[in-house]
Parts: sequence; C-alpha cells; structure tokens
Amino acid sequence: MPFFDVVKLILWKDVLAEVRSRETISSLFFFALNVILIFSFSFSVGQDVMLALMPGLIWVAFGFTSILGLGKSFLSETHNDCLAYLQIAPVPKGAIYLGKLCGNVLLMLVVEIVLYPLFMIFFNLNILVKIPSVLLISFLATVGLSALGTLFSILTVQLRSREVMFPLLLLPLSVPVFIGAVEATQGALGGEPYFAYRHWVELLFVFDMIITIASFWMFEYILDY
Amino acid sequence: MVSLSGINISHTYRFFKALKSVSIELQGGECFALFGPNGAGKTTLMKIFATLLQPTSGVVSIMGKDSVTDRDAARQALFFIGHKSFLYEDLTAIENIEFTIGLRGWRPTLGEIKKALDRVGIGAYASQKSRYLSAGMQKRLSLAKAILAEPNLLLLDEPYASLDENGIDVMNDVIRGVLACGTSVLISSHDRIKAAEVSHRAGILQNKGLKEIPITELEHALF
Amino acid sequence: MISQSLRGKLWKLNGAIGIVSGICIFIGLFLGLVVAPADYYQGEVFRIMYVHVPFAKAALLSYCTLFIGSCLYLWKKDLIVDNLCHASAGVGIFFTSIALITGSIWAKPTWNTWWTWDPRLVSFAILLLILIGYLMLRTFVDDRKREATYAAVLAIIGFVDLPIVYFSVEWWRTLHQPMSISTRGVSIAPGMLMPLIFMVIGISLLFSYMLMIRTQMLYLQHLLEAKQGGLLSEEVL
Amino acid sequence: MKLGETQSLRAIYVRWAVIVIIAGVLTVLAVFRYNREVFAIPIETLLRNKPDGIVRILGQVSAGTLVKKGDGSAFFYLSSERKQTEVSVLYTGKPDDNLRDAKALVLTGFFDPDQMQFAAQKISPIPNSGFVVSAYLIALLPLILFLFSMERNLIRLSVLIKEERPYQKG
Repeated sequence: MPFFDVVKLILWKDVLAEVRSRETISSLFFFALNVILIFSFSFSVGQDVMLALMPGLIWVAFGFTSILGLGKSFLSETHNDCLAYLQIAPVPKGAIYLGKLCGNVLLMLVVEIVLYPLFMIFFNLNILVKIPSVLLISFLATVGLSALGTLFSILTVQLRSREVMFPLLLLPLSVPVFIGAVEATQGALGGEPYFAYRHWVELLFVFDMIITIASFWMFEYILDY
Repeated sequence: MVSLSGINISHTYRFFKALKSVSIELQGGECFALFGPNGAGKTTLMKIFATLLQPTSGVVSIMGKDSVTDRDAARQALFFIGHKSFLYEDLTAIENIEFTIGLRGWRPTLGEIKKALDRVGIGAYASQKSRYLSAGMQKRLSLAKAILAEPNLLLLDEPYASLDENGIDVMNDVIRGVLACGTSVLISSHDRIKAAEVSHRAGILQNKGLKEIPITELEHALF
Repeated sequence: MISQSLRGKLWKLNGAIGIVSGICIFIGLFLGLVVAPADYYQGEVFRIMYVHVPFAKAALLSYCTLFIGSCLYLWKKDLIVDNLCHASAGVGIFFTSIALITGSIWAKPTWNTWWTWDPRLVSFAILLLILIGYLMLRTFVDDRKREATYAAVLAIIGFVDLPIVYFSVEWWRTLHQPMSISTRGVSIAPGMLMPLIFMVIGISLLFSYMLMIRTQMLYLQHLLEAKQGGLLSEEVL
Repeated sequence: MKLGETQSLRAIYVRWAVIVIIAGVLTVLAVFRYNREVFAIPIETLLRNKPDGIVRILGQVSAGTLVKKGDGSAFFYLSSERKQTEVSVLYTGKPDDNLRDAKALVLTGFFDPDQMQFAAQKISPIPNSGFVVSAYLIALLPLILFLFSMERNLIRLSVLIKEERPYQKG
C-alpha cells in the first residue's frame, strides 16, 4: 500500500474521531486557559518585566498543554487492542507514526493559534506584526515536541502510571526545544531582525529532523516488538 | 495451492517452552479446527500465524510468503479475528470498516459495506458509534470486515464466543461462503459441535505438540 | 546468541577483571593521595579529580554500553542482551550521580559555586534523568519482551538527543552567562597524570566487573520469577 | 551457567573484609601524610601562646598592607578570618604568585615574640581538605556498599533458585 495513503488514512481517522468527540481539543483549550490565569496572578510585576518573561510563560503554558494532549494520543488505539491490528496491518510502520504525528501537530497548532490572541488580550502583548515569525517558531517547536511526544505516548500509553511516566520521559529530552523556542520567541517579540535569532530557528529545525527520523525508524521496532 | 504451511514451529517465552515442533499444512478452501485444553498454546500458535509473534524456530509461510522475511506480503494474505474487536470507539461501524479495509489497500464502496453488514445482520447499526455496540455485534462487525477483506487465510480465535445462536449460524454460514471462494480457515475453539459443522480437518494441541485426528472422532476425543 | 560456554568463560574472566581493577584503584589512590604533589593553584582540592574524572568516564561508558546493547537487542532480540542493558542503566545511575556530586564538591572551592549551567553539567544531569526514566519505564511494563523493546527505544532516542542538549545549552550559556568560569580541562603535570590514568583504568574495569555481576543478578532474578511462576521448562536452560 | 561455582556467602564476607582492611590502611597512610601539611593554627592562638619553633598559621593578607621587595621577600599584615586580629609578617622565601592582596594563605615559619612579628619562609594555599575528604567518602563508600550488596544478592539468588521447587500436585 502506498506510503502516503497510509499517512492520510491514519490522519483522517484521528481527525474524524476528534471532530466527533471534541474531547481532547476542548480539554486542552480550557487547561491552557487555566494555566494563563494562574500565571497572571503568580507574577505581579510591571509591564516591561512581564514582556521579558512572556516567551517563557508562553512556552511553559504550551509545554504543559502538550504533555496533556500528546500523552493521550495513543489512548484510543488501546481500547479494543487496535495496536495489535496496526501491528499486523500490511503497511510500513513508519507511515503510521507520521500519520499520528501529523494529527498531533495539527491538534496542538489549533490550540496554540487559539491561545495567542488570549495572550495578547490578557498580557497586552502586541503580536500582530510579528505573526509570520511567531507562527514559524510555533510550528517548528510543536513539531519537535510532538515528534518526541508521539513516540513516548506509545511507550507509556499501556502503563499503569501513564500520567506520571509521560512527562518524566518527555521533559528532559525536550530541553533543546524549550531553549530554542523561548530564545527565538524572545527575539521575535523583541522586534529583532530575523537573522539575529536565526540560529535558534535552525536549532529547532535540526532537532525536528533528527528526532523525527530517529523515531520514524524506531517505530517499526515498537509495533513489531 | 498451499495457503498456510508451518514447519516445526517452536516458541519459547524466555524460560518457558510453549510450543514444541508443531507442523501444519492447509490447502486453499480447507478449514482446520484447532482444539486443546486451556494453556495448551492455542493462542500462542494463532498469534504466530497472525504474525503477532515470531516463532523461536521453524518456518511459517502464508501463500508461499515467509512470515518473517516477507512479512508485509504474508500479512496482506491473512485476516485475523481475535478476542478483541480492533474497533475505534468514536468512529461509526462504517468508518471503522473503511479504516480497517483501507489499511489493506482497498476502498470498498458504501454499497459493498452495507451489503456485508446486512449479511452479518447488523445493517441497522451501520451509523452507530462502535462504543454503543454490544460484544456480539462487535464480533459480527469483525466478520463483516473479514468478508470485505477477502483474505487467502482467515484466522479465527474463539469465533463463537459471545455470539447468540443466530450469530453462530451466521458465522458458520460466512465461513462456508469464504471456503467456497478458496479461502482457507483456521479455527481455534472449544465448541466441538459448532466447529465440526464447517471444518474438514481437526487437530488437538496437547503436550505442546499438535496431533491431528479424523473429524469423525472429534466428538469422542479426550483431552 | 551468547552460548552457555561463552558465558561461563566470560564469568571466569570477570573474576580476573575484578582483581586487576582492585589493584589499579589501589595504586591510583596511593599515588593520588600520598605521592602526587599539591596543585600550584588549587592546592589539595585538585585531588578530587582522581575520583571525579574516573566516575564521569565510567558514567559515559555505561551509557555507551546501554546504547550499543539496545541496538543489539533490537537487532537480535536476545533477552540476555536486555539484561545487560538493564544492568548498565542501573550501574550508570550510580556512577552518574556520584560524578555529579563529586563535581559539585569540587566546584565549590574552585569556582565558589555548587552548580553552574555548564553544558557538560547539564548533559550529565539530563543523562541522569533519562536513566531514571529508563528504569522507571521498565518497572511499569508487564510483558518482558515489550519492556525490553520499549526500554531499548528510549535509550536510543536519549542517546541521539544528548548531543543536541549539549550544544543547545552551550549556545544558551554563551548568550546568558559570559564565560567567567572556564570549565575546559587544563593540561596537567605528568606526576599528577599517572594516578589519574590508574584510576580511570581501574574504575572502568570495575565498571565492567559490576556490569557483569548485575547482568547475572538480573538474569537470576528473572529465572527465579519464572521458576516461582511455574514457567520454567528445564529443557530451555 | 552454573553459578557461583566455588563461591559462598562466607567467601564473599572474607573477601570484603580484606578489601575493607586494605582501605583502612590506605586511609591511615593518607591521614599521616596530611598531618604534616594540613595542621595550621589561627592567629589568635599564635599571639596568645607564642609557640617556639616552626609553626603554620592561617589567615588572610590584609588589604593594602602588602609591600613587595625586589628579591621576592615581602612585608604585610595577616588578619584572621573574622578580621579581628592582625600580625605583621616578614616573608623571606622565593617569589610567589599566591602572595596577593586579600588572599587567604597558610604560612610556615616561626614567631618572634620580641618584635611581635612572624618570620615566614614558605607560603602555601589553603588546603580545603574537608572538600577532598568528603568527595572521597561520597564516592568510595557507596561504591563499596553497592558492589558488596550486589555480590551478596547474587549468591543469595543462586541459593534461592536451588531451593525453589516447582509446583507439584498434592
């Protein structure tokens, strides 16, 4: 079966299930809203200090949301042992990983795009002119987090203590994503020219490539263990 | 045409030998019923044929394709119905079928899907989310998938479990239908009478090995 | 994959390795603590090097073993290799934490701080977190083969990730903390180098000795569990 | 593999006793080596007791008092760590980089009670031996305990496996 048909089929199935139930997306959205609420009371500082803290706040909020969202991405596959069917389906296993990854990136991007306006409103953040660069950074960082998250989701989804294990595995390994995303967002929001923070964007890109390729290759072994 | 051949299959779980040198050969259009007490290794054997497990030693080939080296081709030729239904709870029965069959590289039309669902008797629930289907209906849905998948080898692990009497008749009817199309069927069951209605050959898995018995003696065999 | 007779021979070799490592460590400690002169700038404190550096090297060695073992497991699917990986993670956690603690003790008198966000320190801390996550993951998976595969995948991804962590922290640090403290190695006098060589060889050999013992221990634990659960066929052994 | 073929728990204990004895001897040697170097007295004690012969004192070069001469000798005040007492020092040894303003030092020399001056012949940096000792203890003690517990566990397991009988009916 052609490789990209499998990717499309998996993506179709995930998007359809999410559109049907809207469970994950709504819970993620309200979770992130709560995180923003708590942040605004945790840091009672002046406007200029808040602006300096902003990239960190944005990415901590997105990071927590990803933990919640990505950790459950393989949950629907375990209910009726669908993982076993995916294992014996005559398709390349990497395609299944890519399909799942695309679904997760889509989900997280939707949540992030809805959240940026809220950051603008609550924290007086002027973002409108910087939208292309912020979107690029968000996309690359989300791909990096999702690439790791999708892989660790299948590792932890059948465990007794899934909620604990998933962030324990994800967070230490995603240090480069957080460093790169926060620094690049800092540069973009601070109005610096693109070449001033270009190397952080490149770091995110390299991380995405390496982790996606490694996970893609590992996925064969995970399903056909 | 030999559709399933297993030669000297052994399986060892680290320190435990589950199967010892099991050999089996199935011609196209032949039905084999596998019996055995609990813990005899029936599920292990079925999993090996379904390529969920790899044999520790021995060769399994499905339609002449080795199940280890030419795995995807072997998987294309078989269809497995196990204890679990492999259904996504948020998708409808039709969408589940589209996904499952889609992964095998074929897109059935809506008419074909409905026809298959009608044949197994759950046409009325075609647009129902699968989380609302009972265990028996899920089994029938799996059977509809098997009809549409048109495999060369159909593996049925406990096919009669959780089915009502009408369901068992439908199951045997479908098995006869696919046998007539040249598909071979391997059944692992505890229900000797129902299985005997459709099978041509029978075997008992005992002491980690397989012993074939004539189908006529099945009712009196002790194990 | 590894035959019984080969394992028997390895086991005999291991005793010899233990003895050689003991002698090396003894000589190294004697040279380092008694013979070597005090450092011109650091005074006596530099002697911490003789425990810190070998432990750090052994920690890296353990992670390399874990990586190679994990690749080997995914290739050959032999559970004795998995025991080796499991053992090297356990021993690795021990060496990594000791290296971090002794490094911290060394940093206080020389740089006047217990901790600095240096790429090497951060990579070691992340390595420790990965290893802890690795062992936790193993305890939670029920099926033995699944446990081995998942753990191997995690180890490989972590190994691929660590260099990126190192470089990203290095970039981050040059931006935020100008290098007031140089953590690069300095050239050392031959009299100070000799004990270091002995200690590094000794601790590395000790690492392999501990690795073998722990592998055997885990193997026996699984064997005992199988025997207690009635899942032991004598013909398999 | 036949395990622990010749080993038993007693052999393990004997082996570890030997290792612990060797470690003890090494510790004693190290302590003797350090007694010559480490021991230094604070300035208050020096001024109060006025000891004869060679002693080592510990203190900090008082800021702004250091006067270096061409041949490497120097004159300065050495203050105690809490900067309460001071003693004047005449250093007559080789030129030394460690002799700087506000640097904490250990001086070897003798005290002249008549002029209330300390004549220093040798300068060395502060030993910080507490850090060395704690680092070695933190590294080596757990190492020994870890290894010992693993070896003991190994023997215990092989004994358990021999004793464990598979389930039999009745």
